[in-house]
Amino acid sequence: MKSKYSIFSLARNAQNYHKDWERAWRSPTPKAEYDAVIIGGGGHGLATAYYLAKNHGLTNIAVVEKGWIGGGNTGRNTTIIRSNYLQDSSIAIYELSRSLYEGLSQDLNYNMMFSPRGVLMLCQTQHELRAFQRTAHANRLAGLDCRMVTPTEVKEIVPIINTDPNCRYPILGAYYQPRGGTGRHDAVAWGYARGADALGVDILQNCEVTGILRDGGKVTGISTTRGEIKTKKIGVVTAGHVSTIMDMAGIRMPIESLCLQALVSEPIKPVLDCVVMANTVHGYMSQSDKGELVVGGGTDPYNNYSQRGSFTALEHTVTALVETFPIISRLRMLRQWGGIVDMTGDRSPILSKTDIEGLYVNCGWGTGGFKAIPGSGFVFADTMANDRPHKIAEPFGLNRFAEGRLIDESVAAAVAH
Amino acid sequence: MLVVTCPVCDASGDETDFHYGGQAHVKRPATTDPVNITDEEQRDYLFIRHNPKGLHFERWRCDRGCGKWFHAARDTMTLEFKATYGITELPPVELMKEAKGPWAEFFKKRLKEKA
Amino acid sequence: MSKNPYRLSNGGARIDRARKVTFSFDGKDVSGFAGDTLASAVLASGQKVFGRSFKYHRPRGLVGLGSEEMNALIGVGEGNKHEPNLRATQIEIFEGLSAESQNRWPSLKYDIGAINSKFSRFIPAGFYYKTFMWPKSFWKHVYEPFIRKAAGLGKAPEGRDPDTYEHMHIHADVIIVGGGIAGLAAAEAAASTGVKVLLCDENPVLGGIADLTAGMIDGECVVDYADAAALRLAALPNVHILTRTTVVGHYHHNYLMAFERVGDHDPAILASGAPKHRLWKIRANKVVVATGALERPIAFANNDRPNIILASAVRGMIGRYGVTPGSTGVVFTNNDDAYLTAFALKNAGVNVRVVDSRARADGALVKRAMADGIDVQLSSVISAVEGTLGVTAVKIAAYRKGQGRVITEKKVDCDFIAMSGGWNPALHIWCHNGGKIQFDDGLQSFRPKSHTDNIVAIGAANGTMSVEATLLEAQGLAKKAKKFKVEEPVRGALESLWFAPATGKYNEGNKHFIDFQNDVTAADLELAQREGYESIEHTKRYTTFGMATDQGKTSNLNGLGVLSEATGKTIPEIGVTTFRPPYTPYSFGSIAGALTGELFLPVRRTPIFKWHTDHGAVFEPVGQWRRSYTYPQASEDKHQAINREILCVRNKVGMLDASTLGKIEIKGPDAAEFLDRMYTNTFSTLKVGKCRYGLMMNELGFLTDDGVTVRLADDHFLMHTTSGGADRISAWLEEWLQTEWTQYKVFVTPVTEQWAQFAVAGPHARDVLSKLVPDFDISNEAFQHMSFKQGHLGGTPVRVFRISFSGELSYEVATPANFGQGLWNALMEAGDEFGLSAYGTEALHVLRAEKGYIVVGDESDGTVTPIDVGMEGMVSKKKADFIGKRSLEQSFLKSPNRKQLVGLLTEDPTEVLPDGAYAVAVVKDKPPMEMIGQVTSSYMSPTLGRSIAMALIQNGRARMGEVISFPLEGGKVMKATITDTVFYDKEGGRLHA
Amino acid sequence: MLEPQFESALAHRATPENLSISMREITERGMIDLRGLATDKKFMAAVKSVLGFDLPKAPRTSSTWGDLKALWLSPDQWLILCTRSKTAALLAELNSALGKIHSLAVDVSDMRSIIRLDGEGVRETLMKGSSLDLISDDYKAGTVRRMRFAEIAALLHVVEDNVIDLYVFRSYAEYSWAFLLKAARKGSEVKLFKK
Ligand SMILES: Cc1cc2nc3c(=O)[nH]c(=O)nc-3n(C[C@H](O)[C@H](O)[C@H](O)COP(=O)(O)OP(=O)(O)OC[C@H]3O[C@@H](n4cnc5c(N)ncnc54)[C@H](O)[C@@H]3O)c2cc1C
Ligand SMILES: NC(=O)c1ccc[n+]([C@@H]2O[C@H](COP(=O)([O-])OP(=O)(O)OC[C@H]3O[C@@H](n4cnc5c(N)ncnc54)[C@H](O)[C@@H]3O)[C@@H](O)[C@H]2O)c1
Ligand SMILES: Cc1cc2nc3c(=O)[nH]c(=O)nc-3n(C[C@H](O)[C@H](O)[C@H](O)COP(=O)(O)O)c2cc1C
Ligand SMILES: [Zn+2]
Repeated sequence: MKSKYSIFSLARNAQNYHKDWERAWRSPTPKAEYDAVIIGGGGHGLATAYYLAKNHGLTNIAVVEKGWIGGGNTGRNTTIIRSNYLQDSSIAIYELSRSLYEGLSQDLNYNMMFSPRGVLMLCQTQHELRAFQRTAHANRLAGLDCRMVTPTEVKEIVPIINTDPNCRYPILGAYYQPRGGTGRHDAVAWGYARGADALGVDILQNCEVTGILRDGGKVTGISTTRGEIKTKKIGVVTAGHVSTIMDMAGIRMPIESLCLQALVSEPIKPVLDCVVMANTVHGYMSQSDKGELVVGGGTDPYNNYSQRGSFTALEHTVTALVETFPIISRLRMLRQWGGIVDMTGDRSPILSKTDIEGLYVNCGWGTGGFKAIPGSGFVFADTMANDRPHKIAEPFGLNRFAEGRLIDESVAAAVAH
Repeated sequence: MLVVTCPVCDASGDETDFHYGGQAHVKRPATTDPVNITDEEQRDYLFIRHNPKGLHFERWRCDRGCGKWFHAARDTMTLEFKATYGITELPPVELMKEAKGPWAEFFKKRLKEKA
Repeated sequence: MSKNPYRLSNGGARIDRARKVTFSFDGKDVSGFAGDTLASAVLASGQKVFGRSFKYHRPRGLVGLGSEEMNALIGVGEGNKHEPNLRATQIEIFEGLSAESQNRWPSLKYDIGAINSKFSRFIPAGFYYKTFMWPKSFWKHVYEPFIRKAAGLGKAPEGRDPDTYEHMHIHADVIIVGGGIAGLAAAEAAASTGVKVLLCDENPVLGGIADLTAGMIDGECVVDYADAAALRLAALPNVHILTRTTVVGHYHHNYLMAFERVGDHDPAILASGAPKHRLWKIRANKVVVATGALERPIAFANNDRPNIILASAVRGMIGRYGVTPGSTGVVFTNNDDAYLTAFALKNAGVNVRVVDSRARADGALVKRAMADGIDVQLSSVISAVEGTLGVTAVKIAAYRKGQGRVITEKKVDCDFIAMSGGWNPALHIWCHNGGKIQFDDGLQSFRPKSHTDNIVAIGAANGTMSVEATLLEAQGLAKKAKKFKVEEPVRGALESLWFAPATGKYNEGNKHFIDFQNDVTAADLELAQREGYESIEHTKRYTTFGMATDQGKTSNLNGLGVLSEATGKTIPEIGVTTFRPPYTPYSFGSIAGALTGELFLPVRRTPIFKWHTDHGAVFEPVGQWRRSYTYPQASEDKHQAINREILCVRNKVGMLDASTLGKIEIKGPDAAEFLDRMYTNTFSTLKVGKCRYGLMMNELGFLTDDGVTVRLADDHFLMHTTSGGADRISAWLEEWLQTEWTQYKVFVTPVTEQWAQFAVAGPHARDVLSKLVPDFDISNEAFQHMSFKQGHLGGTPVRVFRISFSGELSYEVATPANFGQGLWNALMEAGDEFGLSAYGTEALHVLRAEKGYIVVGDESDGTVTPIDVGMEGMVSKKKADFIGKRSLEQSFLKSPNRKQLVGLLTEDPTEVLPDGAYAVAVVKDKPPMEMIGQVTSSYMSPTLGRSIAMALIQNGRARMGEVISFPLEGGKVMKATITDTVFYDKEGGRLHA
Repeated sequence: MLEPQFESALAHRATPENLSISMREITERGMIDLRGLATDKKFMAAVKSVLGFDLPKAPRTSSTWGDLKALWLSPDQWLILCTRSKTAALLAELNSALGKIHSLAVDVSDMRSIIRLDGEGVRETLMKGSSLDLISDDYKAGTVRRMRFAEIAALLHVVEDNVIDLYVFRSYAEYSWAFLLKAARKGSEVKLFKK
């Protein structure tokens, strides 16, 4: 068992200049065989491993990561956490996730800084207003704590916002989730890794999967850059790279990989203490604890694996935000980056068994899956352990695309971040 | 910001002067036989997409130029355009041969037909 | 003592001692000279502390000379003109400039936050991941607010930015990034071939560090060569030079962004109408990276004390501004270049000694120093620094590579340190778009290796540290290389020094800073390793090393060096983090450019827009259009106005500006068959001169658009689309024609904007038109519902469609846009006696709802089929194929439990169901409750004197008469009866009146 | 009232001041959008019989004949320019000449607003909102180019070295005008590669 993190352990270790801290997770050599292997050391993969071990007693398992854990989209997202989606099936998984976030730091004994500072989604056209009113009704009956707020309330919550009624898209109101917010993205990956490792899970970094081994309709293992590994259960959780992995198993996916960008400003003293999303003009912004403004926008339209996006996408977002928050005009962009997001045909995720026995897939979180990490890991672990979809995972099966049973959130005029 | 060149009017400009049209060579089953289409065929037509890391084949429209649709072969890692070709045409043979994974399967038949 | 004790009596190539400039720093006046930077002027005044550090709030002074500065971050200007986090070394002073230091309270000297450094031992890297977890609620309410207040650097400005910004595009055959001798020589070489050359440098003056570089080029010293080259280039017509312009990013296909500070250094320029900043969008055939090299500090105990400055920066302060950091200095180096600083100090009459960590140093410069009698101590390091707000003394200790702690040290008094740990090529631009790099043992640093783009690196940016070789590389851009005669000192080898040991078992009790701005020490990096954050990317994120506003320009390599010694891995094995744009931070304002306020996003105006404004219209955005929502008069509120407009249409006659409706001309032998493919219903059977309402699905089987299409001739149609759909649908038709049904002979021409179009609706509609003496028969018999006529009204050419979206007798009159306002006025006049008034989109929505007409986007939301909204009859059974047909067969779209469109009548007729309210199967006292459908449109109908609504309800059509419940906020439950959707004039008599 | 009342999109805009170039709306021009296949000899001949000259086939070029101009828009689309008052007659002639030939000719005189930009620096002014290399030789007099301008679609016609007509859809006229007022502001001039 790992020594517990606390103010006391900090003080104790300070005595000898922090020379005695142990590793947050081991760096084991791959075993020849595991009971289950998770491909992809992002938030979803690590959470899946953690819950497989914690809730289902599967501890002889490995997370296989081609690079460094959390180096994918989990490490490059704008960390918005909310659950006020429109469709019942979406609400179910995102709210399970959000509520798990509430206690995650304590559960993992790793402060991932869940900050329920509130998420405001602006209504800037009649149509958007009506769409969010509808969402508000649906969410209330589903039991979510959310409400519509007036332009005046918006101004109180976010004093720096432009509420000029004559501006291009005046703010007609906003949809507000007070217990939505942000979290420390890296810490989510590291916390789950440390938690899983403590339960015996092997986290294999710098280990790229190059093939899925099969015997007829069954999986038997994987080949990796660190050798072959036998296993009867494989969970593919590789986001932007899911198509390439599933191709190895001969399964074609309803997925396209696009580049989504984000950027941060230079750090400044606090000016914004909630998350603001302006979907009509395609921009959203929050301020991190370190002080930088964290900004995200839309994707480039074309397939892209380069983790570098087009300047225009970023330019449109910034232009929109300068109009929404005029004071940022004289602030400066510090860094921009991109991530490869896995977009499905209906923009909703896939949590599914496949036609191949022992092969499961968790992907399609696209631009909005950070908020879903705990919930997704929770139900996907259950799905893998019991070889049947967890109730909450069921609507997200691959079969929905042949049945026309799409889960379309764009209906709510909301972007999925 | 990519530079795209239209094979129809030879105008070349920023990607924002063009419109991206998704994967190329997707067959619409109903056009040839509206009656016998399985749910799976319809799913493949609507949702299943080639998503290669590397050489990809796609559709673009010369939005701010001649307004015509065309095909392009582009590398999704370097984002370099390898070729553009007519909207009713197949890619240059050498690119069909270069293609990997699902694209290779797709072009195998076409190459046979050509040969 | 003079006001500027550290201003040397002479020297200072960049300042004009004749022009005195006064500005304020932290409230007190400072005087400098034209050409000074804020850094040089303040340093001259004897002030050493410029700011406080991020985490420990330690006092910090200058380190650099230019954009690499990481400590001296300054706030400039006040109120809505305030700009935080500017580098003192880049701020050019002007009369009246007001500046302030940051991240300290109450003052630089006494900063409360500094207690953090007392606790520093308890708050190593990542400490916050290990604590602040109890009690749970404290993170949000106690810990986080505290951390947030402490963090952050400068403060944001207040209010809207009063200055302007703009973009500019430029295309060049060659762009040269960096105007040092490498860039200058390359520009001349490239220009000589006649191609278009763009040369950008972030500094006000070209030449880079030519003035800090020893040597002679063709008999003149390096800086004179640079100045002359700059003049020659300025005269060439094929060369465009941008100074004060930082190339911030290199993107795909040789697209680059450059940030020009147009007016920052001189308010007069802004006053003349120039933008504050200009963002250059550059498209280049070839990119030349001549971005030079950045000097690195050395990690020694308390190396962050004020007045510990990079050797080249000290040299620059003396040479450029005639300023010295102090009167007694120690040069601490591991390479020859820093000896140039020792000479500069000596020449300026400043006491100087050299501490060199190398055992063997026999370069020409070292020899000269010894010959000149400068005290040079080899095999030595600085093991300790005394002083807090400045340097008072250093301790010097003997050093062997790889040795542990220091035992004996010798104290030497001094008031500043000039350090040089070697030079790192500035690889940012090279790497932004995926350039590969390699480790160079000579430099103990990375240099460019390979790239897939058309890009080269030259000079110091390429790791080429000799002038001669630099000039040679530049000749690569010429057709035939130019020969230069270069003399320069032969340099001895550099010896890496990643960590200068101090006393104490773990060198404890002092800090070796690696990342100054984020307060990351060598110990923090080692801790990250111990805890398993081994990947350099993990180390970076765990310690925030390299994540500050300087992005680790000067510190990253030192970090790698420390990690390499801690882990035994080589530096290349450890690897580097990703270089990302921008090279230095730049303003959001410049990214937005001109597109703020009214230019942010275009507003589309109809020909009647001005009239609407003049008549008090309240607008609503529809796509990019602005449409009149309603026209409140004198005392009316919106609702009264809307009701008046509705009743006016029902009882008299109203007029709506429908110009935004999409209009598309479609012509060709196959036009009819083509329309049959596009619409769910059939158009090949439509008679010439007749109109038909059509529905469009997307391939998923969901409603996307609707509208009335007219057959103008056998092979010629005019299609109307929704206002929002106009552009999308015409592009869509083109797409199908070009990509799927290429055999069709059909032309499609969108003509939306050619026409102003008005709906004249109400019992008196015909009377109004008649008054304008139409030259066509508009009698009910001759001009029936759903038919079309062309002619003149009041002498104005018109197309008239007898169609109705209000359920009243109604004509849509279209006239060429420039006649629109005239005809509108004429109709208003003609209608006066019948009580004609304008109505807006909201009245329109109520009118159509009373008739049960759907609005795509209200009744449908992208997941709704024509069958769901009860239009099965309009989905052809006969046609073999049309867009979306097959998807209707998917099991889920056929499911009996789908939501179907129904009408709703509330139990209490005075109550209006809220838009989007959900009905539930069973009302429970608290959620969750099972939802069975939602309201799509809901209004108080003045016509019927009661509320009406439409809703999509599971299996609704089978539930006519059933009463369903809508639990609302605050526990209230509204009940409503399911009816059909037509609430008014079910027989449709009024249409045909 | 039996006379149609004419009012252009920018009628109420005053002549701008304090600009580095001059700028005005052109209203007296008629426009016909003509669709047909350049490869269809009958079509090309029929059109020539009316216009008196061949439709330009080369991308981005235009041909002129007296007060008639034809601007290339696409291999199967041209914009015919004439005096506004003669548009209806010309359209009628075209249609009768074209008869059953597969084609589509529409009077679009009111669909676009035309802004005439005149003076030293027009190209640079436009380059503040267009990514095209307007100072290059590709944009000699006579050149026609559709482009993205600021946030909208526009059509550009180089009349002379320093004279350019900018065609924008009528509803965007005000936006384009406002953008140009800002871009051409005195004091913000940019000269590219000019000494
Ligand atoms: C710019 C940006 C902003 C975003 N903003 C938000 C937001 O505000 N809120 C929100 O909820 N979501 C947001 N998202 C989405 C969110 O980041 C992702 O949905 C989520 O992180 C996905 O996590 P993951 O574990 O599935 O994928 P990842 O974190 O990408 O992990 C997948 C892992 O698989 C590994 N892998 C790939 N191929 C292989 C292989 N062959 N072998 C082994 N390993 C492999 C990768 O290296 C990677 O580490 C954003 C995304 C981006 C890019
Ligand atoms: N021996 C040594 O240790 C040493 C070290 C450094 C330089 N030198 C000598 O000095 C010469 C330096 O000449 P050089 O021209 O290569 O470098 P330089 O430093 O003289 O010039 C580079 C210029 O590029 C600018 N710049 C950097 N990034 C930029 C960007 N993104 N946008 C705009 N401008 C940018 C810098 O501000 C600088 O003005 C070398 O050839 C060498 O001879 C020697
Ligand atoms: C929420 C968030 C905040 C960030 N803040 C900073 C920051 O303050 N400074 C910084 O240099 N990078 C910051 N980054 C960006 C990272 O440095 C890095 O660019 C990002 O994780 C993508 O990785 P890559 O650039 O190595 O590909 C931040 C990233 C995220 C997701
Ligand atoms: Zn084209």
